[in-house]
Amino acid sequence: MILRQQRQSALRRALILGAAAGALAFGTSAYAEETLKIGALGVMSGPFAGWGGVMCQTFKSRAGMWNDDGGVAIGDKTYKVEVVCVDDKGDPKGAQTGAEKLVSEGVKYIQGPNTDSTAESAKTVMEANGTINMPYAFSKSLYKAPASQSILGMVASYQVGPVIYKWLMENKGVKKIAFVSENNADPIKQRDEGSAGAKALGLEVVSDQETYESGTTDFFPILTKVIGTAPDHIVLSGVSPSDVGPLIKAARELGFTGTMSTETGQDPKAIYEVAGDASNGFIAAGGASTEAIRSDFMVKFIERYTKDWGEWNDVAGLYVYGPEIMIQTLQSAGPKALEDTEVFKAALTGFVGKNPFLKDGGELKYVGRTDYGQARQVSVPIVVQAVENGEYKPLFVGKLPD
Amino acid sequence: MTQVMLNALVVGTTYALIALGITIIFSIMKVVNFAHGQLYMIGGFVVYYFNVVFGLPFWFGLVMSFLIVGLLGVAMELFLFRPVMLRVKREEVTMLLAMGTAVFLESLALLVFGEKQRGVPPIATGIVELFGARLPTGRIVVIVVAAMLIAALMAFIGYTKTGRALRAMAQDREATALQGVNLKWLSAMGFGLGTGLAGLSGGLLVAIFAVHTGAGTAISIKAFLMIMIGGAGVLSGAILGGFVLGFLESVGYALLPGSLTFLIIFLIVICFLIVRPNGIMGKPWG
Amino acid sequence: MLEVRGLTKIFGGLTAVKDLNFTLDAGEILSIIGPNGAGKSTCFKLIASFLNPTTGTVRFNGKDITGIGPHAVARHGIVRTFQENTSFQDMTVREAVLLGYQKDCKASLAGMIFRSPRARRDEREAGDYADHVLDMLGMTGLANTVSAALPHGMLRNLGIAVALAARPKLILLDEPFAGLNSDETKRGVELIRKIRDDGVTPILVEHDMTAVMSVSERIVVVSFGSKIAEGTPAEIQQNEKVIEAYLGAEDTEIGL
Amino acid sequence: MQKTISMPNVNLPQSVQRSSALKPIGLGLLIAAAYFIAIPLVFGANGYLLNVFTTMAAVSFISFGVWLTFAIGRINLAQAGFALIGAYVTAILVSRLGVSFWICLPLSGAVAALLGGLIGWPVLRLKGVYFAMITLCITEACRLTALSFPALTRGAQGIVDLPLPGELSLFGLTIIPAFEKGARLPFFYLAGTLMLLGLGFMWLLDTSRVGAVFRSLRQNEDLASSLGINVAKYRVVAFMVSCFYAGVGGAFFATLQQNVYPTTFQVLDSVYFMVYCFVGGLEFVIGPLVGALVMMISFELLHEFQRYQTVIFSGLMILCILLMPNGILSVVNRSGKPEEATNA
Repeated sequence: MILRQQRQSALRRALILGAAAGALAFGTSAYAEETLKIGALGVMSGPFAGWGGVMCQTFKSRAGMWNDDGGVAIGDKTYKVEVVCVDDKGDPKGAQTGAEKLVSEGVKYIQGPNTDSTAESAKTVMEANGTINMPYAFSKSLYKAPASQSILGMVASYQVGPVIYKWLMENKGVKKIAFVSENNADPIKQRDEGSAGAKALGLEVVSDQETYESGTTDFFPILTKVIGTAPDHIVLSGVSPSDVGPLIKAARELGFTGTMSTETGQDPKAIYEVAGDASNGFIAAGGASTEAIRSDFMVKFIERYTKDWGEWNDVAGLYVYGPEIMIQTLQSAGPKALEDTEVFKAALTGFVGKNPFLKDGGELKYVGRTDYGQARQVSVPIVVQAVENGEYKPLFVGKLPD
Repeated sequence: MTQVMLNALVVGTTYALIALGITIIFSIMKVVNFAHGQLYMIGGFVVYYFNVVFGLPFWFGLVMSFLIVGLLGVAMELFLFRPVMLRVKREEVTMLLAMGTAVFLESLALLVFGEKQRGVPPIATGIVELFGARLPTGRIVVIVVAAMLIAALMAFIGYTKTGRALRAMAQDREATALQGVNLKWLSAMGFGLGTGLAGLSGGLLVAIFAVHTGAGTAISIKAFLMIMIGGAGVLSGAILGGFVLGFLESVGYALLPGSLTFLIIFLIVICFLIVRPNGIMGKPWG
Repeated sequence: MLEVRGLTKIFGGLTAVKDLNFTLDAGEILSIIGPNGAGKSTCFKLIASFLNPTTGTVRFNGKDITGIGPHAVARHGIVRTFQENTSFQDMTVREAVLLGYQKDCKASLAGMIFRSPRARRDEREAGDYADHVLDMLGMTGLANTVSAALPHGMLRNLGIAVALAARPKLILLDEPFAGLNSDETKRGVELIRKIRDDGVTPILVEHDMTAVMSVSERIVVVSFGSKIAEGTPAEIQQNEKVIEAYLGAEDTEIGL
Repeated sequence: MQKTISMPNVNLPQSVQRSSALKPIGLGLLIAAAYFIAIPLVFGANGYLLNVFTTMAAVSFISFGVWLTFAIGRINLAQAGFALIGAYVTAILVSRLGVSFWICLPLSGAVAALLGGLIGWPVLRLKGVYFAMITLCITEACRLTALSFPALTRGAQGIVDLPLPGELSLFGLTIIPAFEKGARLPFFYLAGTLMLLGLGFMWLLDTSRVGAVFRSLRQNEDLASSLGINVAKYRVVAFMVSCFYAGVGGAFFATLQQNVYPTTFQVLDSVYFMVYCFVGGLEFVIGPLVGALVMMISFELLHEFQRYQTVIFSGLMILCILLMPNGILSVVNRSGKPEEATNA
């Protein structure tokens, strides 16, 4: 089953390449109607291309759905959504230039960037030009006053972590916990916050200083030491999608029998492909694409994404919340917000929208008062799920603090 | 500790295999192939496509990874490096060319292969317990194959006519040309052999690790570290360098906090090179 | 002027130079000869401080200059040339010769960069001296030719010119006649005399016996790192030990 | 056996004087006019283009340092490491001690130069790939050090929300007014000034006797030392100047972005600094500037191609090396003359 799907996806990818090349030659055809230009700024090349690449693709697919429905109605007018993706190469210099580029093209609303250093650099531009952005980075200074232009588009690791740990304590009897992360700014920060959260819950943190270098192929050496501390649970903090499968596999091969988790979204199929049955039971925070909880609309989005990009990536189910709430808020704030983001920001506090991705529906709103002192976070549901044969099975759905 | 030593052995063997390809190219062409890691990555994807997508046996994919990436290397030598090397004033330009190739291959791979990490079904299942340490059977198969490949390569370089010609070329191009050896063909072949080894190691290791399009640069940097430690351009040095780095990494992770391990490895390498600029086995080179 | 006492150099287990003693007076043309691998070049490197001797001393005008580093030795007035056709290949002949004057420049680093009056005076003096050297070597016409484009013989001369531009008191010429034809050798011999007459004392390491015999005033013969004879050319030609050493080494000599 | 190189004619008219070929002072004025007058006039209000040029100018400033180490024959991949050091010096002093940016800027350069001198002294004995590798290790070591000592650098947290440069005054006289939030022109002018000063100093240095000494080191260190040139001293000087450029540039970027992370400058940045030198042409002082300009502008122009941007960009780069292996300027300089192969 998986096999055939992948074969198709490989062929499809080749077709897309050809088609895209053709489209380039003809140029993008645009109707002479109002367009709403929205940006996606993130790392789309190099080792971390997955982060920004999926973000951009998600946004484009969602925009395609809006446009197929005739566009987005804001006030009296209907707008086609045009997504401009800018690659910052994961470089702070590039993030700043990219943000300036989007601003100069008249873009007022931007998704991304994807790391702390790039988001902080883009912030200088966002704040100065009154541009709204939704970084997928967890640095608190982005969302706390005096900063006001950034909205966290997903659940921060320090918010997911304790929720998962608490559940583990109650349901799996976890007492000793260990943290492993890549030796890089973002993951280390998430590890430190996760570790602090675990300690606050009364867990015994047996190891939280072990890191591996970016690009490590063999995780036996580092995990040997971590497993040597006999944890009940191992957290892979801020783990890059490319490392999660090999890490799980190595831990199991070394005889680790406890549970494992990460706070960030991961694609279960990719994990299963690398780690096989060893990945069963791996816990991750995800989007709402799990069969048990997803709505028909989510299914439609998955189909659309798969059609556009060849293969579904579960992380897209997380990234899709950003554009969704952004457009819904724009609709509620009215056409003035298209020019003036102060109107948009004013609308944040009272905004209540629909969550179209969950079967049970529910509200979408802006939270974050607890963590940032102002409503600068999307109330993405904390869907905690476990991998089972390449699919996610939801464990529970948590809620963000207000 | 048995586990640590076993880890070191596995890591060292895989590193040695990775380092061999880059050192061959360096010794015969004096080119530091910055695209080595990207070629390794492509090798992994070749095996993935043959094995998982097309459903062919792993070993067939492995042979193909050597052939395809090797041919890619021959093409690189013929159409990129040779014309440039004929006209440059400074040899360093080849380094730049290799870097450009690396970025090109990586971004192309991202378009063609996508952003996800890939793995193949295990080539062997089960785990062997050895003095309290655990060694998955898959790893045993891989390191045995890797060791055989290294031995085969050493035999090829040491005892065949082509191998000897390659060695001679590494020592003195002009003298080799005077012996009636066709240098053009030989250097393209040597380059292809080096890149083929990169592909082969990527293809073999995908069986126990995984591969994704962004893996290249980190692999390249580690490969440089290995050949610097062992001595650039010397085959035995590359193997030794691979094992030394493998041991440093495994033992370092076991004894030090993870975040300091590579900082200390880098400092050791810096100090070591200051004392022994040509590595453990290296010959002086300008 | 130069005084070499008990000079010994051991590489690993191999003794390249063993207890070498000789002295040199200003204005004298001395040659060091010996079969291949006798340690002549090592001896040069030891004097010019490119190598540190295992034991022994080198004194120059009464000062101990053993192992003080090549640039420091040069500052004392000893400059060597190189066996191979060594030069700054991307520089023009004049640029290379100007560089020889570097050690006599008195301007500070910043002064040189920001063109202080002192630096400009240095530059004028260097220019004058370079022209003088080029004139002496008959290379004025080649002043603006890039070194890499020079023919073999001229490249050798450039090496000497660059060394002379450093205004040495003692010049160590490492095989100045190797690879030259007989005409060029003849001119080379003239040149060495001219250099001496200009106030620079030359020492040669050389294989070309004809040239050595005609130019040298005194010869030191080394074999297997040790001095086996010393004397005027006529004395050396008669010396049994020397003949024996050369005969014994004939085979290797042919392979040169 | 004697290897002989046959040279057909000796008196090739090859006396292309380094300085007269490009008419340097006029060219410098032209660059200054183009940068300080033409660009703001044409793109004045466009923050994006100003930012591109600001980044370009500052990046080429840092690359001048790499160029100088090329001049002494060393492939320097440590530049990003020293830029990171400069960035942290400024960030720490500004955020913790409230030191003025205008003091931090040269101070960062000085600290980087000092550290460069200490590290450079032993390391510069290495050549070729070995030096390239060891400097690559230095860049990585700098990143890991920044990560591993949070007491000083705040580690993974990064130092964020750095203030903008304040007023620079002398005896109560305002020389440079305080920078305003979001204003692109002050940074644009500052970067341009740095670039021109950096270029001017490089040119003075390259055409001076010191420049000739540096070139002699690249071509033959043994010969240079036999002439009484203190090779070790000169190469450390070159490396320190290079590190100074890196430190100042790093301080500039820390302030421009108002934050520093261990990832602010990485190996890839080192590689790009080097690439700019190559692409422009290693024989020309202005090479890094030309290289940075061409590469960065073409990358920005390729944004249109979205997903294909990097592929096309690197493809063009390879093509550029194939067509102009000695850099863009080698073509300009030799216009009309056939390129001779000096390195057969």
